[in-house]
Amino acid sequence: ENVKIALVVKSLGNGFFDAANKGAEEAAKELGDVDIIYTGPTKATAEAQIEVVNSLIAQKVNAIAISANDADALVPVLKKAMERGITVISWDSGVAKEGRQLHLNPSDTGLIGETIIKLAADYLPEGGDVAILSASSTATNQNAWIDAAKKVLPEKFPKIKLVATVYGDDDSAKSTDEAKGLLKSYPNLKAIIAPTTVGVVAAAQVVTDEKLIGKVNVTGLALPSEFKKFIDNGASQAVALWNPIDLGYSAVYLAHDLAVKKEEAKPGATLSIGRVGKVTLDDTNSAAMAPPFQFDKTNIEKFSKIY
Amino acid sequence: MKAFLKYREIWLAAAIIVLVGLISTRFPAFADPGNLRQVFNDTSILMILALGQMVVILTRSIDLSMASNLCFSGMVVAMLNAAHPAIPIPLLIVIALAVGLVLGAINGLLVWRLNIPSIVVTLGTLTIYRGATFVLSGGAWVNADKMSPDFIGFQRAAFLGIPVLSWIAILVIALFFVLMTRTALGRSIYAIGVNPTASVYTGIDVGRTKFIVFCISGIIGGLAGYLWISRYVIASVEVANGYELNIIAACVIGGISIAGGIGSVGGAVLGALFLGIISNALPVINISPFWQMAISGSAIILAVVLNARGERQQGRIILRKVEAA
Amino acid sequence: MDTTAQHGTVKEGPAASTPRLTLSGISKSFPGVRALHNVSLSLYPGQVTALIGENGAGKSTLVKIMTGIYQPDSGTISIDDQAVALHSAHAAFGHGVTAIHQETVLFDDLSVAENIFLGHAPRTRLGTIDWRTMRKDAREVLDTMHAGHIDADARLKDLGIANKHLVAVARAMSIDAQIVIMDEPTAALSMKEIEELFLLIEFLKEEGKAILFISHKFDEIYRIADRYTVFRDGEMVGEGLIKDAGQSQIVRMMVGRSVDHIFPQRKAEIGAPMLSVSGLSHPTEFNDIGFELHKGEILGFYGLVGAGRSEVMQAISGITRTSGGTITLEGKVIAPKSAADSIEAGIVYVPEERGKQGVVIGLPIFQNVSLPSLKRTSKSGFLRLAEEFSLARSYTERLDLRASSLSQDVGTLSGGNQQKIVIAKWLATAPKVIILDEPTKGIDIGSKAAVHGFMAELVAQGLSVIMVSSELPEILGMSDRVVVMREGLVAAVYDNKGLDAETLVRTAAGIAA
Amino acid sequence: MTDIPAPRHIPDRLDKPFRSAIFSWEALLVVVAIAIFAINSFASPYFLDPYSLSDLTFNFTEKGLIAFAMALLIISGEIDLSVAAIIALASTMMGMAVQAGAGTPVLVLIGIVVGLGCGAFNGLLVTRLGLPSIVVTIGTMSLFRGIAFIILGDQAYKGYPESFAFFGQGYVWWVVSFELVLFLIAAVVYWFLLHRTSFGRRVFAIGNNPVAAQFSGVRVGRIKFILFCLTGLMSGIASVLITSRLGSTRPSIAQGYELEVITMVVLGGVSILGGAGSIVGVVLAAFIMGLVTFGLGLLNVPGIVMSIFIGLLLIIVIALPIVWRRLRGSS
Ligand SMILES: Nc1ncnc2c1ncn2[C@@H]1O[C@H](COP(=O)(O)OP(=O)(O)OP(=O)(O)O)[C@@H](O)[C@H]1O
Ligand SMILES: Nc1ncnc2c1ncn2[C@@H]1O[C@H](COP(=O)(O)OP(=O)(O)OP(=O)(O)O)[C@@H](O)[C@H]1O
Ligand SMILES: [Mg+2]
Ligand SMILES: [Mg+2]
Repeated sequence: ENVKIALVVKSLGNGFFDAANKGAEEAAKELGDVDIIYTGPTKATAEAQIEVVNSLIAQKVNAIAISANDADALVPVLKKAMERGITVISWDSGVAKEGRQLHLNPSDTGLIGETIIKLAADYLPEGGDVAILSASSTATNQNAWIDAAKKVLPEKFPKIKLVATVYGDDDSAKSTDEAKGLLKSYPNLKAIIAPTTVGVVAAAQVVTDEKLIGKVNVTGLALPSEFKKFIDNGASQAVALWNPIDLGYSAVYLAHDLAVKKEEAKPGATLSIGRVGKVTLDDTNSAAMAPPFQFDKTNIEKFSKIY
Repeated sequence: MKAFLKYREIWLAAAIIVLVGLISTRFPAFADPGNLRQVFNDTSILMILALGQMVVILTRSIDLSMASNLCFSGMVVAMLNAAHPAIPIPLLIVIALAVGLVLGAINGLLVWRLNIPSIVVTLGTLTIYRGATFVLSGGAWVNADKMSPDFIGFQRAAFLGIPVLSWIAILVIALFFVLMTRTALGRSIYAIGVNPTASVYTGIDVGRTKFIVFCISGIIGGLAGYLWISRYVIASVEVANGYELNIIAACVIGGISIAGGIGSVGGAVLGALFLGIISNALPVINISPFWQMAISGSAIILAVVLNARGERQQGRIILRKVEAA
Repeated sequence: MDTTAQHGTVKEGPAASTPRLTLSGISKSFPGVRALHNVSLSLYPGQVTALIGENGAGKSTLVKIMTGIYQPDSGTISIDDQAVALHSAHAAFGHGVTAIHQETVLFDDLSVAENIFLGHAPRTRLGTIDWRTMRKDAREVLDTMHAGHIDADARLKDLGIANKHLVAVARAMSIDAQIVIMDEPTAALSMKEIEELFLLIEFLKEEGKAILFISHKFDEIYRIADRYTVFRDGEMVGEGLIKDAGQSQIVRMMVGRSVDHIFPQRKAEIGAPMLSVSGLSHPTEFNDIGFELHKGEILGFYGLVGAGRSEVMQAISGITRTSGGTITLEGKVIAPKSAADSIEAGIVYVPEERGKQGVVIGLPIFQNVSLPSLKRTSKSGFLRLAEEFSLARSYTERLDLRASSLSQDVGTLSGGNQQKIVIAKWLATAPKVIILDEPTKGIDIGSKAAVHGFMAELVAQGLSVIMVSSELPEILGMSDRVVVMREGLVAAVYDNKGLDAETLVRTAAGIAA
Repeated sequence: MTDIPAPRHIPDRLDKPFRSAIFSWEALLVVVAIAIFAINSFASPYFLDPYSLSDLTFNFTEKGLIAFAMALLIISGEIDLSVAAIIALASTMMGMAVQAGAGTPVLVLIGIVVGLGCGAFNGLLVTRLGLPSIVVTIGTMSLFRGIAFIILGDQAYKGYPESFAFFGQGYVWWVVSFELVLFLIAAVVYWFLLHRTSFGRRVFAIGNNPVAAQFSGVRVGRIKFILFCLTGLMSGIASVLITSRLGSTRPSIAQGYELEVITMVVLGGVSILGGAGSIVGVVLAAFIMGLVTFGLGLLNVPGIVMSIFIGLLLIIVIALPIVWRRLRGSS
């Protein structure tokens, strides 16, 4: 009997997660005895994700690897899953410590926070006003990155002034409105930082529409395939992201190792993630996969064909 | 009564002016003609949708499926555009209208032929149409990347200094104005709302008129589908999720009576504009976005209270001396 | 216009020419009810045919078939000897059939002109509605009807009820219909408006229209009709020229027995004051209303429609808020804030608009009857069905209700039978004072007698009754005293001894004697 | 006096209980429920498992609790679209109380009282000012959730006491959850209230003809107010359950629940126009919706595709009796 590993995502249809699924399938093939169940709600809410997890528990899957819509709300149901003998890990967007055996960060939180500011600062030698357009106000990972960014600002980028943080809820219409509001309220705005693949596209489109290319730089985390256009037209100088394929691959690899090889997830443990390398768990049982990777005019063409 | 109706719209217009005034005390540039033009443009889609919803509400029905229709039609044209960028935009718009019409006609047929209350029918199709979008697209999004420059650029092109999107809204407003005040269909729509039984006795085919009304809101949904997708340059299953309530809220603020028969094109447009201004203004006057929801909620409640005040019947006056006084 | 008609002489119509409209073998059933069975009817140009029958005989159903609202199960309709199919109200118009229906059915929020022309408005060359021509035409139609005082631009809801009826007639005229049907057009009108309506009917006769006139009032029928057709239980049981038939003959056909409607004789045993009202006022509807009602008394309230009688009664029963005045019941001042309060205190109001205020369509008969008495039929909030059934049975059977079971939806009853339910439900609360607003509006002669008999019984048991009525014979026949209201004020109070109709009409209309 | 012949006897009811039971709405729902249950058991080997069946109930218990009160409200001719927003606001208030160190009993009390308060607010607007409820509650829906957003912003409340977890996660006996028990108790209570008390009778009367009901001595305003309060109360209770089940509060909690609750009520045969409906129907509809979503979930069908099934089910189940009547009528 094959090992059933469920890859639960925040919402279906998102190109980022579809890419992660590719990686998951790749890992499954490599591991041989694994069936992947790629699932998630269509609307990115915790309640909907709980129903999905409940049905996975009923199907007696061997492992659940989840990118959570809410760090806390999913804890009870994931605990129940663990009680029924299911291996639970979180990846990408984490779950509080009690609700999973380990969490795989796509990258180091502090590093991401620093990177998104650096992406803006690199093109603002004189400094200036920047604003953040985030996803939903409840998104765990975005909030962690923004906190990290705020922390490094005073020491490393004293000339950069963060004037506002707004939320587009990963909804393109809302993100568009918020981006427009930013441009109106802060006429001196030099950059919009959107650490979310939906928000960054919306912001870049707004900057293009308002003919502010060259005046306002859009940056943040973006999928090259979705974002190439805005690097090409100059609305954005550079964005960053990690490789979602690797992320999906690693998540499945870890879940498999915990479920089948009965590896133990404990602080300090070092676990293998196949072709991607090795990770070491910190004292919250979290690990970071790889540093974020930067895309600009020089390489976007190539990567837009991959993910 | 005619004068009274105008009265109501004048009130709403006054409220809007006051609102703009208040905002410009905190953010002077808001009242610039250029900015107001942009607010109009930003609100165009909501205005168009509110007009489509208005004709439905006037007949004592409701269309909860408009946002889902928008989502589905938008996805169809986005996918078509992605697959065949050569299809000219006018043809795509016609396709969007046609798809919207079909979805509207399904609602209309169920309401007309099976006599199911419209709120039930459209509560059902609300989820069905959105689900169908998922099935159609396999859940995948269509991104800016896959859309042709014309697809995105059409509504942004300026004509006489005003974007095409705004022109489309103006055209739709004009069409609805003629429809509601100058055509037999428009008058039948009012009559049905005022008194459905009397309408039957008057020879109006109530069922068929409701069918037509749903077709209209369907077409509007289709049009808004294209406009929405090309404006926000992403087509996904979540497009305009929950937006049906904004559309209804715009109608309500515009003084369209949910009990049917009362309301006007001007009201719907102003109602949409009111909501548009609020959502436009909040970010610029530095009110935390978290206040936005509570503020628009309060605005809706206030508008209903005021409208109800206006609608409240004076009662017929029997006493001479009161009449004289 | 022929002035002789105004004096109530019936002209011999054009000698039984060919009928304009003929119905033959029409049958129509509703689930569980055979409303019409193989009925026939002919309407002749320039003649008024009266359609007569008990409540539920099928009159309104026939009207709806003739106007395309219902489709008959079988039978044929021909107009000018041509068989026609009336699929919809629109098709009926096309064949020149128009109706003023039993319930006033027009559009309150639309203008008078639009009410007249909705569905056949004049168009511009572009095909859009020509508002200017429409207003002009509306004014013309109203003028030809001597109703020029009605403003074509006014909203219908701002008109008085009589004027609304005139608008309904104007609509019928504007369609240039050859066949005009009027289903109880006088039920909501008082003397003055009825006279105006009769003038109009005469006018229509002159124009050669074929008219069907439905009414339960024999004086009207004898006044205006040329021919009659009688229905009983959905079948046609007689027809002929009205001048050849006596009233008792027609009534016998109608109910299958003889009914001689004489108002019940009562020994006036009027006791102590029961209810006294003084200074009762309302900002817009009435002012300084005062009267006294005694135990065992029937107090009539007369006035023209719109005089404000109903509003006063609704204020006494807590439905309308007052701006001043006191109500005293058995020496205790009461201030009911809702119908519930007044019912508890022992005053019940039987409203006049049965469809809107009286019956709860959608609920079965027994639940309608028990609704105001739920406190008595239930026990600490829990329902007791047996109590409800027995309560409903005792009152409906006394009123000779025609229904197949007590669990039948009241919506399936005819108008008159619904009225019986309305009366039954408030009687069942065992009140001290009962206010009946137009209690016999739209009910047939047999049931009318039953209601009157019942009222007599009630006062004999020591109840006090207020009867609001616009029917003079009823007022004169039943009341001990009569309060006349005019424009929101009490115009006079008369003792009903040797009181004559003329005094009442003059007082109500404000014409000095 | 006129001779009135002996009164005709009118029977209580025309006896067709068997026929009417067979063609009743509830019977249709029972058939649908059994069919779906059977299909589920065939389609997935995991379905017929006590733990699965127990988990299944969580898909509808909270919404179902609100649906009972909503059913009464809709029967009376009103509607409440703000129920999900009430959940969010009540949950937020509970979260604030937790921060202030409140214990479980206080939390439950706060959830219920806030729900009741929101319901009363809706009720006042509708009955006192005579506003249409659909519009009022579209407004309060934004207002209530908006307040939750103002308070919480991008934060979350957590740290609910251990004992608080029982309401949404606890089991009374074996696999029978506390939520399920509460749902069944509420079903019985509401059944009595609607079908066996004079209050329920008045609710039906109001839904069919509010004016006539008022003239008949029914205190229409008061009853509607009570119904809004009940709906708020049930939303408050649901809020306690959901908050306990999630163990945390976000302002976006329970988003979109209002339409699911209304779908449940309508599927249960309650007339959206008011005046008709039954609690048994609502219970069956709750089970059906739970069965459909859970069954399809076992097959890993995405939620949005399930919603197609729910939408179709809604329209088909409502259309069936109409089509059936028409077919019978024409033959
Ligand atoms: N829509 C309907 N559904 C079921 N039964 C109906 C319907 N309409 C009328 N009926 C029944 O048909 C019969 C005839 O009703 P109709 O309204 O034609 O009587 P009517 O002669 O106009 O009485 P009234 O003098 O009281 O107005 C009655 O028994 C009535 O209950
Ligand atoms: N302007 C109007 N518009 C609509 N309906 C009216 C109007 N005037 C009168 N009516 C209706 O006509 C009927 C009688 O009117 P109203 O109640 O004012 O008369 P009344 O003198 O109080 O009593 P009643 O005619 O009942 O004996 C009622 O059904 C009322 O609703
Ligand atoms: Mg009739
Ligand atoms: Mg009256």
